[in-house]
Amino acid sequence: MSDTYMLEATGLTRRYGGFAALNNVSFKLRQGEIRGLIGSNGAGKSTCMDVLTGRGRNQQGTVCLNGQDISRLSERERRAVGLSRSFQKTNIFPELGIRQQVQLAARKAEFDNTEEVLAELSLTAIADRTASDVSYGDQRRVDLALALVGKPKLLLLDEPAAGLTIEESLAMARHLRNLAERWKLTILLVEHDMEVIFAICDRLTVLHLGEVLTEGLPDEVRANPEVIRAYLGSTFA
Amino acid sequence: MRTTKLYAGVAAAAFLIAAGASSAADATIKIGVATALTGAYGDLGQQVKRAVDFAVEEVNAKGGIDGRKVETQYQDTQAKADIARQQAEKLVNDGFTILTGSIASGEALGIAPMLERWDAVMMGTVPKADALTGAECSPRFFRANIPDYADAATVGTWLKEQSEKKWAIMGSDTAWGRNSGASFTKTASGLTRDIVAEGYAGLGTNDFAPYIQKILDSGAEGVWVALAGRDAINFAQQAKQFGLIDKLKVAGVSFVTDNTVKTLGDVSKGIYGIINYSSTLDTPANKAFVDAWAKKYPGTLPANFEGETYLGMQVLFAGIDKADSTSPEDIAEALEGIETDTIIGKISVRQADHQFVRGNFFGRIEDQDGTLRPVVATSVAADVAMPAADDACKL
Amino acid sequence: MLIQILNGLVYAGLLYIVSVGLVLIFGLRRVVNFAHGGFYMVGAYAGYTAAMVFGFWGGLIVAVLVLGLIGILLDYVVFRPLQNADHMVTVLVTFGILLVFEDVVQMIWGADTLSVLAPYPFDGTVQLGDILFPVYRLLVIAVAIAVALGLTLWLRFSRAGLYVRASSVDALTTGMQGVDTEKLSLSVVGLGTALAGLSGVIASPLLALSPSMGSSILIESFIVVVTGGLGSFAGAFIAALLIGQVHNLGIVYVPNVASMLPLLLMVVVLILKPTGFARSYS
Amino acid sequence: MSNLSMAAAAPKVRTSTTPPVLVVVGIAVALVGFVLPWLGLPRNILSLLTSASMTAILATGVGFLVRQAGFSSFGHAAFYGGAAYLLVLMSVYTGLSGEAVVLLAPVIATLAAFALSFILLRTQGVAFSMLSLAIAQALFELMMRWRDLANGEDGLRMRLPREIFGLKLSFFQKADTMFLVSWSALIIIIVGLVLLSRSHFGTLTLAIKNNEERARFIGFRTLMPRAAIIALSGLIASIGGTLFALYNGYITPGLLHWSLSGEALIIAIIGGTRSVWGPALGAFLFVILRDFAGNYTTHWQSIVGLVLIAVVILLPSGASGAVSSLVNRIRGGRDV
Amino acid sequence: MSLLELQNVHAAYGSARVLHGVSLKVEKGERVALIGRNGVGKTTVVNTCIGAARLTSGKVSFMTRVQKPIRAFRAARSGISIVPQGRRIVPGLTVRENLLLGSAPDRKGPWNLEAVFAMYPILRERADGLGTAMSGGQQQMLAIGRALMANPDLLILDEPSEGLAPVVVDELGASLVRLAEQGTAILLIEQNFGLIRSVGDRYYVMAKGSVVEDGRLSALTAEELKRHVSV
Repeated sequence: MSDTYMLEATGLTRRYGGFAALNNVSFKLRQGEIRGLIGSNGAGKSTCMDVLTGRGRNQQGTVCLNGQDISRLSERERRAVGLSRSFQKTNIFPELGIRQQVQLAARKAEFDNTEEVLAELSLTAIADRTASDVSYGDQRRVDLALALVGKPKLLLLDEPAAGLTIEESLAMARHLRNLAERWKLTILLVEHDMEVIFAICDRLTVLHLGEVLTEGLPDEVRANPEVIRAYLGSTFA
Repeated sequence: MRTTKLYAGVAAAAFLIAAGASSAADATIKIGVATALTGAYGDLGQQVKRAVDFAVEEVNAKGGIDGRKVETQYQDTQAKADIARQQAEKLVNDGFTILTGSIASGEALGIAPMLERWDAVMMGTVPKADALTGAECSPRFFRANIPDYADAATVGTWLKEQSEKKWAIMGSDTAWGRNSGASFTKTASGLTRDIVAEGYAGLGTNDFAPYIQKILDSGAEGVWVALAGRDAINFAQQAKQFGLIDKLKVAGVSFVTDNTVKTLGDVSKGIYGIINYSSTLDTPANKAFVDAWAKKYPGTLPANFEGETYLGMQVLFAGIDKADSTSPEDIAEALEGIETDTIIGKISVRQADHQFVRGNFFGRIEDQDGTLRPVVATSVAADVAMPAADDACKL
Repeated sequence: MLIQILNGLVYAGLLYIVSVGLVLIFGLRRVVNFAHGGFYMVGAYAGYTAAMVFGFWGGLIVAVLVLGLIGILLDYVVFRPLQNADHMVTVLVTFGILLVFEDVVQMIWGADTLSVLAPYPFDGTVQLGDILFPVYRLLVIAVAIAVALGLTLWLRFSRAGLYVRASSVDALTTGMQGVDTEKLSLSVVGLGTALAGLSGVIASPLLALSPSMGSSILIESFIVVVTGGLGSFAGAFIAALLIGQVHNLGIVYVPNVASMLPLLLMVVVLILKPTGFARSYS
Repeated sequence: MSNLSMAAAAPKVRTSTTPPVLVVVGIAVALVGFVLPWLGLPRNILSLLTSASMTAILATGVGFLVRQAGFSSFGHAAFYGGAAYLLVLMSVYTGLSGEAVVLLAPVIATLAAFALSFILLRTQGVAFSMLSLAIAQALFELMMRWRDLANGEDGLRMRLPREIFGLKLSFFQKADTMFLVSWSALIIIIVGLVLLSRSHFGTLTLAIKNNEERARFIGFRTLMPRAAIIALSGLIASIGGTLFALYNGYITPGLLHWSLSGEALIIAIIGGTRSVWGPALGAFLFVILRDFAGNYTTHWQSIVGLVLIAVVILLPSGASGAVSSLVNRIRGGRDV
Repeated sequence: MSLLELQNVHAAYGSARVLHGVSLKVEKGERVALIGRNGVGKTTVVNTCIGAARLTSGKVSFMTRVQKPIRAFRAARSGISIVPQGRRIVPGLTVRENLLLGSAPDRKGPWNLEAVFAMYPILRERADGLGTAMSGGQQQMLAIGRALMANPDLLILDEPSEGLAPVVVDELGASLVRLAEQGTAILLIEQNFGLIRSVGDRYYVMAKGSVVEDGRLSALTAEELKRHVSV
């Protein structure tokens, strides 16, 4: 049963002092699924990403990738078994050339699709420039490229469309959808831009105050009164 | 860009060649002084410089040596052995093949083995390490001052007249400090004195209180101090505050020099010590020297290292005169076994190890003519003061 | 033994006054100030010269004021313009200042060592049990305690102290509360260098004055600051106490390795806890 | 976001923006070095250049660590002086052949650097600098205090056979011949480091320096590469120290003192750490400046201090950065 | 009199340009909402006012005085208090100290330690504990309390609802309304449209680093507002 799921997260928890940034969060992703992880600022989305990828200390819960328990693996080892992520705050190598760093990221992955990824993200023309020299939008795409290259099994994307225009966001959404199908990616996507979310996600998980508020198809979630209340506030809705 | 670089290169080369050419003339006697003009021993280097300047001016005023004027060039070593070696080599390359000026023994120990290869000769006037005229002796190195092991003989002469039975040693944790401590221990045990405490502090120690307390706790009646420069002053000042200087008999080597006395003032009064040279020496030659010194450097008297350096210069000039040559090899040969009059009397240069055979002195800091200064109390004749040459030296 | 512990306290006190100035400057400017050793030295020399006119205590006040001004100038001319540069750049500039200061001091006061007598009425000794102890040494301990106490009270209970603590952790937020953090840095760097001047004068009856005195205490105070945790006052206090004792007792019991003990202590502390004893202001 | 641009630009890794002109100039400078001893230069100039090239090797090691790992070491004298001490101590106390002694000294120093790196890597930034300073200073104190072994501050004389590697020992102690040795070593090291910085290892370590965390997230170990960089930097410094001991035949604890480490770091920064060759350039400038100043004044310390302040403030990327941008400007290119 | 005015402000972080011409104005006693999606530059507007982002062109004025150069402390001294994004409680300081940090001795008004404690009793309970040891909601109260300690004429709040439970957001909204009624002007940067609705009066919408629309919130339908903030 479990091997039909690409990702099984059970009881993810992280506390800072007495404050639980993430409290007993569980969900499962099927192979090839694109899952949206939504919630207001501070709901625990990025923390959830961190726990899934083994970033930082004090975490509880189990993470299974394709049936294999990877909870005890380091970030590096998780990448090696096919778990890759992008970051909300641009997290690249400023002194390296763009192609250079994407190639570097490809090196430890299953196979090198650097040029394809660069082209897909419209980075080919600027691929020889140093990352710190290009614009913020380009740097965001470099971050994404670092995660995408090498065809990981599971891709965690933290706000890939942040800072992009509506058109760019939607274009990116289409590309993600395309890539996921072509490369058989499973994607967990944190995003604020609901248009992106509704454009590509198969299912949504809603986090609120570090806990799962609800989970379901996009339309169900959109209509869920609890979700509306969490975002709108009760008395002022 | 390439052209700019080319011009720079040509200019540099022209400059270099011009600099090299100046060393061609050899009518003068060229003395290279590689000494510590700055750094921890900067004050000693300045003393050496004053003495060399004085000696050279004096000899040139008399028309030079055999009609040849003496010329000097200075290089700063910061008392660091590696820099000293580089600076000495630089002087030699510029034609200044008669070297002097080392302060720290390490400087001289680094230079001495190179002298033959450089075809240079060196006169040491400050470094006291035994090895310089022992295991590491060189056919081209001569020493005017008194090595550590020789101070012991002078100490013995003084110590046997002292009633104190229990002694402590406060030394610098350097070769000469350790050597001095060891030779004091040997002398003391030969005279049935006990060493009840020993402390060796690193160069540049700030706080001597733990050492002082250890000495006080040991019940010592006297303390032998082998500290120099800033360390000596730090120790003396702090020892005074702890009452050690008033309570115990204090004696030492390089501890109370003219310079430390100047700095310490009353604190230093009554401290005994080996005096390798003192301006109070009562010889006509010395009196003349002291007078002439006061003319060139008004208001000052020649200090310990100034006197010793001048002494070395006197013998060196005599050697050059005897050699009638500016060739370092000839000068070295002439210096071997030379006997000449100096400010402290007749001196001979021992063939076996190139050490000056000379008298040594013991004295104490006293108020003389209203100023505190080291005053000679015991003179030790050369045959007692300078033990036989070290067998380890093979020339 | 008791006397040796007391001696350890004297040395610790001196180290503390030097180090705490470094801590203040590091807190606000994130700079490891190599020039601090130079300030300590200049303080001693300035005090020495001013003492000839104004006496020891007058000299002390002059030195503290002069060094405070130098610090303000340093912050204005060096630290502020370089605050967005790489920290290593600023560190190297302070290193350059140290080199220049050593040379200038030698130019003005010469290479000879100078000494200063303990001022009346602290020039005598006091009977502690059956041992005589110099009163001046007790004064050094007292001054160190006064500085520690004064700084602690100032930092804990005064408005300016609150600003200093806040600014050293989060200058921007502190600025948002209406605190002119640039002006604050100016005065705190001035205070830090004034403390270097104070320590120089306080040290002068204990230690001989020479142009190299600055670099000889600099490394030891770095050890204190780093062992205590960069930017931590309490950490510096504890580290100075510990290193003072390790240093002194080391000389008494293991003289051959004594000089290595503070270094090894720092290495061990950094291995166990890379941030030193403390993390930030505490 | 189109695939059209895919055909553009063939994949080519370019680490730095070194203009080809500079490469040509570099090769020319390297070659000029080899003919210097035959130009009849005054011996002083040659011996100055010989010590400068040893300092250059040390500074290259320090600068490489800054460039490739972002660590400012205040303790590289431990490797430089450590190798020199190892060489001399082995020559005095062991019966090893001269060749073995000369080769073992840097090897042992490098192994020590590798072992120490695991302690050093627990820290970063200022703490790294201070920890490296403490370790080096502890070695200094050890050699200072362990008199029976190393003769304290008076230092030790090397005792090697009259011939090593089939050459007379004096070959290594005369400036005109030793210059060739140390210059070759410097050139080999610089060329090696340039190649290394363009290799995968160079890219990886630069990536780790830039962003250690992301390097882990793209699947790399980050401890070992950094340890290797520290060891390599230690190796370079220890080669400099080995040559120094061989050339001088005499060593003192000054070679281990923190002021030498500080000087090496200053030199590296003056020269500029963005390029591999910057620190070496800095070393030649520094040594020549100090010598020049020393000939005319005892205030070389002030001069060095003021030059340091001026360079650091006016040329943030050091002398090499200034040279690079000058070359670029002359070529009419971008000011990088 | 306008308390805060930005005229055609362009601003950047390093070389990354973020604001491309922002003009806005807050008058005495006004309640203004600055809305827009994540990443459009709302926080950069605040950062520009405190010098944390670099003003490349345009003018920033506090109390009609043009600021040049812009320094964080001048905003506070001109009566503008900021509740920054992420609260920025100063580590190592107690709750009381964090509050005292905000007080401005030369500005008179109803707010002092007692008044803040009265409004948020939990802060009194935790007064001597570390500010950073409290929960997100409590920290938000502390940040607001700290800003009020200066008795500001204008309170700028950057996403105060972030990470708060709905019930807490409701309370927050109510207390902001009370403040506004006492005469404090408010500039609210928010995505929670419940909060925007309850507190705001006028609004500016930002997109891609510039202000694209402004008006009265009462003229905006819930759907329109939702589109502007998209959660």
